[in-house]
Amino acid sequence: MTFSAQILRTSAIAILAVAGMSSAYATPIDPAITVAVAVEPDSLDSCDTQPAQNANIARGNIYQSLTHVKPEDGKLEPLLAESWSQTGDLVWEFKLRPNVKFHDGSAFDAKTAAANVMRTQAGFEIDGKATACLNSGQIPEPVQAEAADDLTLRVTTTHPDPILPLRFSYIDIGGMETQKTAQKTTRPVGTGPYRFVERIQGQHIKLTRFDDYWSEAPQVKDVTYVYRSDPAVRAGMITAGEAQIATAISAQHATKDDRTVEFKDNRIVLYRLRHDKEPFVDPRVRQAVSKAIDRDTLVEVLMGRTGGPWYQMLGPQVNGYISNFDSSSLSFDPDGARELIAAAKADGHDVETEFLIVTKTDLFPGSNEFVQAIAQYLQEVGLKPRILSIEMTAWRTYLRQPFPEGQQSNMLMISHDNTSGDASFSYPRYITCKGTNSSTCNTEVDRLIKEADAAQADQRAQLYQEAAKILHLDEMTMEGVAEQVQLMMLGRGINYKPNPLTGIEILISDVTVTD
Amino acid sequence: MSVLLDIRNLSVNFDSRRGTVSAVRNVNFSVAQGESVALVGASGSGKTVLSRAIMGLVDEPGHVTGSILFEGEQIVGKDENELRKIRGLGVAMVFQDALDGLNPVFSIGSQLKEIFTVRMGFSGTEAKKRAVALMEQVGIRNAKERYHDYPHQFSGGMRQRICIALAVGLQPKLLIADEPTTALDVTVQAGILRLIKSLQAKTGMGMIFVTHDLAVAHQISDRIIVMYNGDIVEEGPTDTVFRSPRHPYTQALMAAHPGRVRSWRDLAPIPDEFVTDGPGEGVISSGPSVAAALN
Amino acid sequence: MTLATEKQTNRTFVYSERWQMFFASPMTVAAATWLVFVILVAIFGPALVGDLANKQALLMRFAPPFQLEKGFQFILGADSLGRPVLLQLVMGAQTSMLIAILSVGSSSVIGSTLGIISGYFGGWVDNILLRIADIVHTIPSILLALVVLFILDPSITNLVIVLGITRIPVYLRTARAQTAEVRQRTFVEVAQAMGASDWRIMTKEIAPVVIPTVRTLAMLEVASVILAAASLTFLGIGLQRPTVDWGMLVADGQAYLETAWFVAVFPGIVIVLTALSASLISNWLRAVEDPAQNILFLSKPKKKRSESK
Amino acid sequence: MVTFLRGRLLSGAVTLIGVVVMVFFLARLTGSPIDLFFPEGGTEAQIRAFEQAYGLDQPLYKQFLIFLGNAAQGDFGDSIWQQRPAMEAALSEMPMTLALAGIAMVVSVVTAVILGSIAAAYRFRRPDRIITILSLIAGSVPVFWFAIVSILIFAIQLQWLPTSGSYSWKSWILPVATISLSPIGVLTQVVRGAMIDVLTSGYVRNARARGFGSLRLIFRHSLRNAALPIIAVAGDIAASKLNGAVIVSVVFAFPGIGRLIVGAIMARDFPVLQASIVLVGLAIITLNLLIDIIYMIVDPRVRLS
Repeated sequence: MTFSAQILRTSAIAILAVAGMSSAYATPIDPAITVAVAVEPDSLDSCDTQPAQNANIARGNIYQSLTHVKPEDGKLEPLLAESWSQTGDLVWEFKLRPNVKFHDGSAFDAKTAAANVMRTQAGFEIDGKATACLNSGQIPEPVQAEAADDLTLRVTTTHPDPILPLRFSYIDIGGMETQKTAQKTTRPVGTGPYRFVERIQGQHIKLTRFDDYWSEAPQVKDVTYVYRSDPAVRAGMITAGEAQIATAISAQHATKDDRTVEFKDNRIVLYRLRHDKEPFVDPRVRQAVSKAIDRDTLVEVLMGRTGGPWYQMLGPQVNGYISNFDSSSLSFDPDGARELIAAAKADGHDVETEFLIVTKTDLFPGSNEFVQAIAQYLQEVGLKPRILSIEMTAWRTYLRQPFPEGQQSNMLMISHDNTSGDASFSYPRYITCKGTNSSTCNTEVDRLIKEADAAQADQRAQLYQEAAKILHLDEMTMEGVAEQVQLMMLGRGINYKPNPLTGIEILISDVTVTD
Repeated sequence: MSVLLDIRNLSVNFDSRRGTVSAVRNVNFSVAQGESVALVGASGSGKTVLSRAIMGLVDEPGHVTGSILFEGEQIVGKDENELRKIRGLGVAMVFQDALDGLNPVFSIGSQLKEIFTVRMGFSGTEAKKRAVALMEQVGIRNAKERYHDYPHQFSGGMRQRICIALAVGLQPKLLIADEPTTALDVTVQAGILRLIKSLQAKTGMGMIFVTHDLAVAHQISDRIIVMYNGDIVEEGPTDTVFRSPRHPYTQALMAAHPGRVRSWRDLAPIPDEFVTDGPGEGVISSGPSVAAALN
Repeated sequence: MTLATEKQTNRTFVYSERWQMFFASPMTVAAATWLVFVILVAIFGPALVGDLANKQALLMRFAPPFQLEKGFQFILGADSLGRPVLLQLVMGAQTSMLIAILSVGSSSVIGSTLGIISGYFGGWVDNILLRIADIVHTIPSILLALVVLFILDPSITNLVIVLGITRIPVYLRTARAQTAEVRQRTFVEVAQAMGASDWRIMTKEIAPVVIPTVRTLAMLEVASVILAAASLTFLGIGLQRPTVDWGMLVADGQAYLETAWFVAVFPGIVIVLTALSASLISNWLRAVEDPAQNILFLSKPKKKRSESK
Repeated sequence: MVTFLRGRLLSGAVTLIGVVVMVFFLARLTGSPIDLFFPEGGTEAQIRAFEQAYGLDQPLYKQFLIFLGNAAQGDFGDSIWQQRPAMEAALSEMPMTLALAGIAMVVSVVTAVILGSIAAAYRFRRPDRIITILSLIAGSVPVFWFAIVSILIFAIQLQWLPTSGSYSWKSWILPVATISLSPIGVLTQVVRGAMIDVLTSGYVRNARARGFGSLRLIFRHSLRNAALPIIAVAGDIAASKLNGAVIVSVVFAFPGIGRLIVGAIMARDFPVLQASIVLVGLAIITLNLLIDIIYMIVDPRVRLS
C-alpha cells in the first residue's frame, strides 16, 4: 500500500517536474537567434545606415536616432530626443534624453549628437580628410549643429525646413570616439539595446544584449546575422532550422502557414518615361503606355501575394498619396491605347521608334519576368520596346541626370520606397525639373513642390497631392505599376510582427521566442 | 637438337563488326634450341602477328587457335599471369620501333636494372652491376657514365641496342627479333645484326628473326620460312631456299633483291600480283588496321 | 588490271571503314543524330516557330508538361510567363549553337595556333605568348564580361568575344605542351634535317598530332561555353530577352525548381545531351584517326572464347 | 636551377604587372563608384569630398602612377566599401579559397585518375562507356543548377548537410562536390585519353613483353607518362578555381576571393579588386611554378632542355 502510494507520489513529482521544465522551456531564457539576410552590409558606421542592408542590422539595434517614425501610423515619436521645437525660422532645438549610455560606457549628450549631425554631412572635414556618408543625402541642404547645453542640441538650417525632425529619424547616433575620425568605424558603438560583438567580413556579424540599455531589456540575447544571396537558400535555412528569421523571401518559396509573414513598406514598382525623346514626346503615347498594361492580371499572376496593382508613385502612407484617385484614364484599355498612339502618329510623332525598357536584375524577385510581360503589353499596342537588364552602376546611368548625350529613349523601371511618410523624400528628386532622378519638367509641378517643401502638415500634404495629380494625369512620365508586399520567414517559436519599417529596420527587441 | 618451339595449326583471327579477318592461317613450324630461323615476308603478310602470338601478346579482338608449344608447354589459352612467367625469361622479343621502345621518363640504367630486380630478384647493387655489364655487352661505350642518361639522349641505334639488351638480358631461350633494324640507318643496321648474331652464338638461344630483307635473312639464319598473305608458302634451310626457291613469291622476292645481282640492270620488278602498297594497305586478309595496331 | 581493281577497292574500303565504324557504335549514331537535329533546329527552327515562342500567356503560367490538350507546343510545359518551354528551347538552340560554335571555334583556332607557334619556336616568342596567356587567365572573366557588356551591349557577338578571349589560354597551353613534346620526336627532327620549312613542319607534322587533343578539348568546351554563358546570366550580366539561350532558360527556371521543375530541367537536359553528343563525336573522330584505337572501337563486345583455350 | 627560378620569377613579375595594369584600366572602364555610393543622388560638394577621399579626382594616368607607387611599398589603398585596407580584405579571403580549391583539386584529380584509368584499361568496353558517359554528364551539368538542387535535396529535404555557410566540416561537402563536378568530368576524359596513348605505346608493350605484371605496367610504366597532359589540364583548372568558384561562393555563402572579386567589381571597389587580383595573380604564378617543377620532376626531357 505504502509502496504503491510512494510510487504514485514519485511519479506525480516527476510529472510536475517535467511540466515545470517544459513550462520553463516555453519562454527560453536568453535565446540566441540567427537572421539570414540577402546582402552583406557595406558599413556599420552610424552615418552609413541609409541602404537597407546596413540599416537592417544597425538601426534600432546598435544605433538609435533622435526621433523615430512610428510604424503603425507614420507619426514622429521621441527616441533619443525627448522633445523638439522650432525656435526660429531656421533654428531647431532638441531636448535630449538623460541617462543614456553608449556601449563603450560613455554618456550620450548634445555634443555627441551635434558631432554626429555634422559628420554625417559629406564634405565635413576631420583632420583634413573628408568623409563620404551614405546618410548625407538625408540632409540635402547643409545644417549647423551645436550643443546649447549638455542635453540641448541646437540646429540651424540654411532654408526653412519644417520636416527637420523627420529627417533626423535617419541620422543615427554613434559614440563620440567614432565621430572624431573621418575613417568609417568597424567597431560600431551606439545606444541601442544590442552591442556589437564581432564581424567577420563575408561571413557574419554578431550582436549581444547591452546590459546598460536605457529602456526595457529585450528577450533575445545573442543575434547572428548571415548573408545568403539565394532566396531558396534563405527559405531553406528556416526549414532546416539553421536560421530563425529570413528576409526577402520570394513568393514561390513562401510557405502557406504563419511561418511566412507579410508586410508593406510603401515600396512601389514604377516606370519612368523619357518625355524628351520619341516615342514618348506626345503625352497621348505616355498615356497609352499606362493603358497598355494590364496591371491586374500582371501583378496577380507574376507577383501573387507579393504585390497589388498600383497607379501612383507613392504608397498609401505617404502624404503625397492621393487617397481618392480616379485611375480610369490610366487603367487597362488596349484599344484605347492604340487609338491614342494612332492619334499621336497622325500628328507626326514617330511612335515606332525603338526604346529601351531599362531594368536591373535585382529590382525585386522575379522582376525580369515582370518586365518581359510589360514589354509584351507594349508590343501589343504597337510600340517597339527592347529590354535592357543591367547591373546597378549601369542602371544608375539611366536614372541620374544629366543623361549621357545620345542615350537611347527609354522606360526605366524603378522600385521606390518611402518609409518616412513624407513626399519630400521622393518628389523633389524624382519629378522636379532639377531633380537628379527626374525626367519630368513641369513648372506647375515645380512650384507646388517648392511650396509644399516649406509648408506644414495638411497644407503640405495637399500641395504634394496636387503635384501628384498633374504628374499622373497630365505628365504621365512616372507611373506606378504595383505595390510591393515583402515576405519574410520565421522559424518555429519565433514571434515577430513585421511593420512598414521592417524593410529598413528589424528590431530584435520586437522579437520574442517561445517553444 | 631438341625442339624449343613447336607450332601446329596456328591461326590468328581478328573479329570485327565488318567480319572476321585472318592474319595467320593454319601455320605449322618449329624452332630447335640454338637454331636461328628467318621469317620472311612482305609487310602485312602475318609475320608480326605470328611472332606476337608466340609471345601471347595478341589482344582482343584478335584470337589465337591451334597450338604453340614452348618447351612442351602450351602457350595458347594461357592467362596473362602464366604468360608473364614465360615472357622475358622464356621468350623475349625485340620490336622494330626502337625509338618508341624505351620509356622516355626513366633513365636507361633504371630500365635495365628493373629487369634484374623484378624478374630475377637481384639486389639493387647487383642488378646495377649487371645492367652496366649488359650495356657494355651491347656495345655502349662509357656504360657507367651513360647509365643515368635518358633515352632521348641516345641515338636511334643505341636505343635499339638497349632494347636488345633488355630482351637478351634475362637470357631467354628464344629471341624473337621483329625487324629490329628497319627503323634504323643502314650504317647502324649492320652493327645491330652483328650484335644479335654474336649474342645468339654466345647464349645459345633460339631465334626467330622477322624481316622482309632477304639479305639480312641470309646473313643471320639457318633456316628460312616465307610467309605470304598469312600462309607459310615456303620453308627450308637458308642455303637451299636461296639456291632454288620453289614458290613463285619467293622467286619474285629473290629476283627483286639487289644483293643478288651485280648491276641495277639485272633488277627485276616484283610482278603485279605480289605487289602490296606498303604497310597498311593492299592485303585485305590481314587488314590495314590490324597490321598497324599490332606493330 | 588486277592492280587497278584492287586499288579501287582499297579506296572505297577506307571510306566505308569510317562509316562502318560510325554505324558500329549506336552511341555515336545517336550523338550525331542529336547534333544534326539540334543544328537543323538551330537553323530552321526559329523561322518556323516565329513569334509563337516568345508569345506570353500569363494564364498558362507553369502549365505542366506532357499534356496535349493545350496544344503540342506545350508538351514540355510552360514557363513563368506562359511561354511554351519547347519553343523556347527551339529559339535557345540557335543562340546556344551560335555562341558555342563561334566562341569555341575562334578560341580553339587562335589558341592552338598560338600554342603551336609558342611550343615550336620556344624562346622569346614562347615567353611573350605565355605571359599574355597568363595575364588573360589571371584576370577574372567576369570583369572582362562586365567591361565588354558595360561599354558595348549585351549582344551575342560581345558574349562570343568575352567567352572566346577567356578560353584562349586553355588551348594555348594545351597545344604548346604537346607541341613541345612532339617537337622532340624523330619525325620532326627528320623533317627538319630534310630542310622542311617551319611553316610546313608546324602544319604538316605537328598540327596533325595536336589537333586531336585540341578537338577533344574543344568538344568538351562546347559544354563549358554554354554553361559559362549561363553563369553570366545567373550573375545578371548575360544576354537580354527576347534573345534566349539554353543557359538562360536554366538560370531563369532554377528559381522555380520546387514549384515548376520542368522549366529548368528540360533546358538542363538539352544542354547535357548536346555536350555529351559533342564529346562522343570527338571520341569517335579520335578513334577513327588513331589506328591503334579503331580496331578496338570496332571490336564486338567481349565474349568467352572457349575455342581458343 | 637558379637560372630557371630567376627566369620564372622574372616572368611571374611581368605577368603580375601586366595583370595589374589591365585590371586597373579595365575596372575604370566600368564606371565610377560614385554612381553607387550616394544612393539617392548627392550634392556636388558631397561628390567632390568622396572623390578626394579616394583620389578619384586625379587624371587616370596620375591615379595609376600613385597606385603603382603605393603598391610598390605594399600599400594597396583602403576599400571604398569595407572599412579596412584593401589588402587586408583580400588576404582574409585567401586561406579559404586556397583550401577549397586545393581540396577540390585533390578530389577531382584522384577521382579522375581512378575513373580514367579504369576507362582506359577497359577502353571501348562497358566500364569505359559507363565512365565516359558519366564523366561527360558531370562536365555538362550547370554548376549553379547543381548547387541549388543539391541544397534542396541534401540540406532542405534530407537535412543531412547544412544549406550554406562554412562553420563545420559538413559545410564543405556540397561546395567541394559542386566545384569538383566539372573538373572530374573533364579530367577523367583527359586521363582516359592519356592512358590509352601510353598503354598503346611501344615502351609499355615492351615492358609487357619483358614479363612485368599489370600493376607494374600501370603504376611504373604508364602513370608517370600519362601524368604530363593531366598535370597540364589540372593546372589550368586549378588556376581557374583560384579566381573562379564565384557561383559556389554566392550560392553556398562560402567565403572566397572569387566572391570578393565579383563583389568588388559590382561595387566598383577598385582598391579591393586590385589587391585581390594581385593575390590571385601571385597564387596562379606560384601554381604555375609548381606545375613546372612537377613537370621537371616527371619528365627528364623538360628537365634537361
